[in-house]
Amino acid sequence: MFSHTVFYFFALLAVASAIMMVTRRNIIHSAVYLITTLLATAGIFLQLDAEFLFVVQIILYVGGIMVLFVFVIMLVNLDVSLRLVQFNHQRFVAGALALILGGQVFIAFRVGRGVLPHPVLRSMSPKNTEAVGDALFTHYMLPFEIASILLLVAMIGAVVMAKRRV
Amino acid sequence: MSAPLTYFLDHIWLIPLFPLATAAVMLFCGRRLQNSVVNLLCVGSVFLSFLYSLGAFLQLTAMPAGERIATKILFAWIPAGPYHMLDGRIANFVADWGFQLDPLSAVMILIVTGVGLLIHVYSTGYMAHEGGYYRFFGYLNLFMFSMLMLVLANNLLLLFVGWEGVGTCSYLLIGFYFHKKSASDAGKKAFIVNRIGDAGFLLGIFLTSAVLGTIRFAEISPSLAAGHFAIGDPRITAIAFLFFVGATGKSAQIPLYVWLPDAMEGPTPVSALIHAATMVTAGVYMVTRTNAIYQLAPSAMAIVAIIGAITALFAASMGVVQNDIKKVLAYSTISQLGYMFLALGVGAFAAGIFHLMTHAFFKGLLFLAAGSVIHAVSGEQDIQKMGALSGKIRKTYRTMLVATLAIAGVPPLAGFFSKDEILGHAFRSSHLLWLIGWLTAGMTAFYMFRLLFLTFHGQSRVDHEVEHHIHESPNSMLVPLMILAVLSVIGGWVGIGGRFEHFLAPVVRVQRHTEGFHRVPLIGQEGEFRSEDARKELEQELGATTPAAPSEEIILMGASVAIAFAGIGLAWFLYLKRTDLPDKIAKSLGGFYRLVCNKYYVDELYDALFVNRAKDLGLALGSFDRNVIDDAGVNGAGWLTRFISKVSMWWDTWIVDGSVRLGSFFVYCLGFVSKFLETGYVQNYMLLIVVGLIGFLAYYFYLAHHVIH
Amino acid sequence: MAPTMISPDYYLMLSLALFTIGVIGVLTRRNVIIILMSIELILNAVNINLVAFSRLWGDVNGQVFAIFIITDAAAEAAVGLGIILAFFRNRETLLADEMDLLKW
Amino acid sequence: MSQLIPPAIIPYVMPLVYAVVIVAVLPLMAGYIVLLERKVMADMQARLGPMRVGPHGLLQPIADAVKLLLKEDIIPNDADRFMFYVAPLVSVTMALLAYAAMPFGPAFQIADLNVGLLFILAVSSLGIYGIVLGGWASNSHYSLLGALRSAAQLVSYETAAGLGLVSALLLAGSLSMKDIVQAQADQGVWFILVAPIGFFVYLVGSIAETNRAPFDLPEAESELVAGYMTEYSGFRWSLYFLAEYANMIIVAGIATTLFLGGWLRPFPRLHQHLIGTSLELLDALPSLIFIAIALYCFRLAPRQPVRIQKLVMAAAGGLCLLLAGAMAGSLFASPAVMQGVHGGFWFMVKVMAYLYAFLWIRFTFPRYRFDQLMRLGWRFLIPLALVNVMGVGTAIVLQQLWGWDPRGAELVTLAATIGVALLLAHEDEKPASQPLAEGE
Repeated sequence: MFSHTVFYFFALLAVASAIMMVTRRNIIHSAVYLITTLLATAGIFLQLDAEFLFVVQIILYVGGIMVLFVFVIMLVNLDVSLRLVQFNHQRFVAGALALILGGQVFIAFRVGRGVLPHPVLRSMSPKNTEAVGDALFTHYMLPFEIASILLLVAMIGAVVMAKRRV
Repeated sequence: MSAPLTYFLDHIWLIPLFPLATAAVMLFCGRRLQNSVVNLLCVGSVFLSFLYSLGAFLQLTAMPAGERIATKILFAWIPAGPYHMLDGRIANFVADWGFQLDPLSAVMILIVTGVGLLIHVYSTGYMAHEGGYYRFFGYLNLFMFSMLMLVLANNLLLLFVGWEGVGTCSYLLIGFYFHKKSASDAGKKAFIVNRIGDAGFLLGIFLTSAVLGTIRFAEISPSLAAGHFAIGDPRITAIAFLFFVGATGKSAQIPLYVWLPDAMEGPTPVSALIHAATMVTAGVYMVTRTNAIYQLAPSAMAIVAIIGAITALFAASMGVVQNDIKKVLAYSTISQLGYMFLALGVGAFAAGIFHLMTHAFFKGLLFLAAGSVIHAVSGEQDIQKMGALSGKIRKTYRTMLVATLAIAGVPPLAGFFSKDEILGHAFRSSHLLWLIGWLTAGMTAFYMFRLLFLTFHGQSRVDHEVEHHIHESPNSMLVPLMILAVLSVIGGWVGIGGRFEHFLAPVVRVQRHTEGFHRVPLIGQEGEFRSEDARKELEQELGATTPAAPSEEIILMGASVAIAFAGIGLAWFLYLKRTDLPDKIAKSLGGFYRLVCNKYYVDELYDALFVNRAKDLGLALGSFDRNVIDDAGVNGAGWLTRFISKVSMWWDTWIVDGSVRLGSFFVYCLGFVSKFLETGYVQNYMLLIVVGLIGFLAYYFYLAHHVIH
Repeated sequence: MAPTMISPDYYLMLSLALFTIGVIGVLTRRNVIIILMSIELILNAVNINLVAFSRLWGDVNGQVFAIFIITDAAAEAAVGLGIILAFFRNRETLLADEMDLLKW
Repeated sequence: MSQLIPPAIIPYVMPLVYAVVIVAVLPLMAGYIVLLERKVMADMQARLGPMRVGPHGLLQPIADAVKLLLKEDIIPNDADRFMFYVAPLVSVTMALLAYAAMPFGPAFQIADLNVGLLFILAVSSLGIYGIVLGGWASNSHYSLLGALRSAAQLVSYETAAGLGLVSALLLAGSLSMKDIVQAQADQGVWFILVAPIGFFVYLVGSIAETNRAPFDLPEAESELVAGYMTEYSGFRWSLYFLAEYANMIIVAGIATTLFLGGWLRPFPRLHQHLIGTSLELLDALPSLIFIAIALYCFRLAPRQPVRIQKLVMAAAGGLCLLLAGAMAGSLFASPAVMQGVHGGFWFMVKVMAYLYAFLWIRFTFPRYRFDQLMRLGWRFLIPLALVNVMGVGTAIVLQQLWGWDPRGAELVTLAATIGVALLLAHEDEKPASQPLAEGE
């Protein structure tokens, strides 16, 4: 049905472009595919009735973080990097281990599937933004402040790192 | 009677203050001042002090004889609190900054400020061409301050402050020409010798406060009465003796007189003021001030009398052969001081003070006149190189003649009265002492006139280049001479009929119980007023005016006048009539003459006995310091430290560091094994993380499996 | 019958897939920037889980945590890229296995 | 009609229509904005501007469009072809996507998201990728530098502009565009009056976001030929162009909605009725304006040199008359229709006014240097916007706690904000240090 269609669309888009992102030789292309993945994720958020998070995902992730990535990529982009080997010496064992990890988690999901309750569609407050803001500024006040301080520290650190003459 | 005015009595503390202020000005910023300003300030301040002293004196005399005492306590200087006296009683020690004016100190401040004022004026002329003008006057005013503190103090400790102050000033002024080695040596000598006496005096003060429980003069007699001390109590005797030691130091008595002749190195006004008129009489003043103690210590008084007598004779004999004009005067000063102590020793305190006063007049005059002479002959001091000056410097000659007559004891001049008083009391107490004093009087007349004749009469022996610019001194020097001359003439008359004694009586009242080795004559019949009532006793004393035995008085007077004229005649015969005789006499008794000429080798004796011993002690201590302290102590300690440090270094290197190195070696081995994990590749670490995750998950699966089955 | 949502398993599977791909990227790629981007991918997978479960439980806590995670992602990206810039300025390379100053 | 359409898709019909209308009309509008721009520029430079094509160049945009479509499409060698294709599409798509939440009128809105404003910001911020990827893909230094500059510029000024908007959000208390306009209607005041600083900050920020002078460094022809568009030509270039002007309209719409009262007519509280009727005098304003323009056109028509131009001018006048009639007629239709028509009219008027301000600024100010640009953004606008947000918050709290008059409270805080602004400006006169993120 409709929501299933939406979900499958976004999910397949996300996974496919994620794979592309990991395998591209050109960093810019990887970035673009990552952006696609993120946008697809945003779509999934929307499909999960999390409008606010949807917008936040687009503004922060796509519009902020990824712009930063692209920016830096353009600053440091080297044509020689296109001709290099893109995977390191431990690629086979690493890939195998990663797959094993995924398999384990998959097994865990399969085994523990019965644990989750029957997915009844609980009614969420129509004003998702107000709800999130309310939770964020009342119950999660301290974490919010800590996060803001984290951002401040990160900003200063980034400035110090990126300045020409440190 | 109406309450007398007490302004000056309330402000006696100002009297020392004026000289102190100007002294401070002089010594701190005097360099920039004009001489005229210096004169104005210093002489002015002394003049002010003199005015205040005069006012205080008058207001004191205005008071009824009984309570002629004014005390002004500024503040408690050393409130040290309670302590145990020797006999176990509790006393409260307090030394306050207080002034006390009674007839004795009134007389003293009059002498000090009066003579001091004259000598200041004289100095403005005498020192006019000297360098360090402001310094000289600064020292002089500082001396005035100290001397006034000394005579005005109301307790022993404050008196000691003045005592040390005058000592310091005398040191500074003797060494005024510090560029002359002899001068600075003389200063040091005076200072050191004084130290000995001062040590005794200080011990005396300690002992006083320990025995009597007070150091206030006003409380000494009461506490003596309270202590019920027997006559000749050893503690009291000890105190008296120690005080006397101090007095010998300050007043140049045997054995501590040696500094005074050398002190003549100082400028003549200084010799006049300090070493004739005031400072050297501090001892006399002090003994008089503490007479209450002495009267309980007959043996101490005996010592005082004997020492004084011997000093008088001894110094006179040395004065006979001196050729330095100032040295002669110095020895005469010593002998006159001996006279005073003789008086004190026989209990004639008033007579002693009386002689002190007259002596201040004529001896100050003598010194100043001598200074004028030296000034005239441009610095020459040897009387053998003078003579026939009487015509050239007439005024000086006249004044000096007056002074010489006065000291020789020719009536009716000052010296006659005072010396006669002393001889009278001495005769009544012991004939031997009288004999010595009598002889001394003769010798005094002799050598004083020898000095006079050699200086002013006979044919001139002055060098020629000096000859033709001999000149009279300026008025600033002559006026004081004349004033002092007048005083030397009339100064003795205050003693006629014992008025002086009556005035001093409240201070030097002779206690009834002083019976000892000598018979102290009571004014009036003995033992009559053994009453407790001081006033009645005083009235009786004042009532009794006439001396005990007029006939005896007359005889003694005649004897002393006779010996005086004999001395004068002998001097005339030897030094004007038969000028060749002295050398013959000298040759005839060569050894003795040489002995006397060399001042009985006393200085050499002291050198051999004390000074060199002290030097040896210093050398011994020095070698001890070098050898024992430095070598054995310091170097030994250093060597020991180095040895210990070597040992600890070995320990540190091999044991401590060794263990550290061992540990680090183990760590190194471990690290060598584990470093192969540390590839430096981030992704290796991530891989390890993943491996760890896989391991955990597998473990959980294992657990879950077991939980299920 | 109450309206049902898509079973959370789907979202779990999706996030698992993204997570695994991210891990592979982190482990195998040599380019530091791609490693960073893979990390972002992993965080993203986590976000999907959180939001899915917040939907399942019908409250917003999961979304709040997702927001926190995005914040951390931003901070991490800023600092990481700064480090990369500095490093690139010194070494002229972007390859992770040439950053071996810590090597023994 | 309702029989013809299955009820399931009923709610999707009108948005579809709106979308079609917007996509259809937007290029035209863009073209005529260009004409307007050239005319205004000419006016400000005492010239006539385009006069040949059509009366007073009224047909110039169509001519330009035709020319662009017919131009040859050049793709440089070893450019990244895929990116080169995609980039313009990205920017124009994102630009158009933003219209989805833009309320042209009470009803004229594709979708009223309750995160509408954020949605618009998000989507328009995605427009960066079009520029950056295009600049990168065309493999030219000019393009790359332009792209980097614009990326840095956009990222920096998005912050400032967003913070500027926050003040209006605080006042409205909602993210849905419709609610925001409604809030202004309820409070009876345009938010520009209570938050002027926020409006100012957003004005500057939006100029920078749309890469317009004096912030047009990405395409500073004197330095880097045409910035990221250097290698583009023909249709792709016109796409970029379209995207730029679409963005201009977007920011203008946002400003209009948040600060200028959206579709509300001036003095929404003022209900002065025509005597005897229920008609409000102010509602007659649009018709009168159009009638005035029509009369102007008719007066100009005879003076046109060529007959065809006479005709066109007369047609324009007729069009205006029609519009005036529509405005007047809508007064007697149902209130919804009246609201819609008038609302759209007022909205477009405000947007045009905002755009006129853009042009005005463009022709008035010289271009900034890049470090000056960055300094202005980071050192002046952002602190100012922050202080402004604090001020508005304070004002609201004062109003809620002690019932202060919001205007009074806002005045109090406005003073503080202006003080901070002066302080910042003063300390900004000192020479700046290293610019924060310089591309090269």
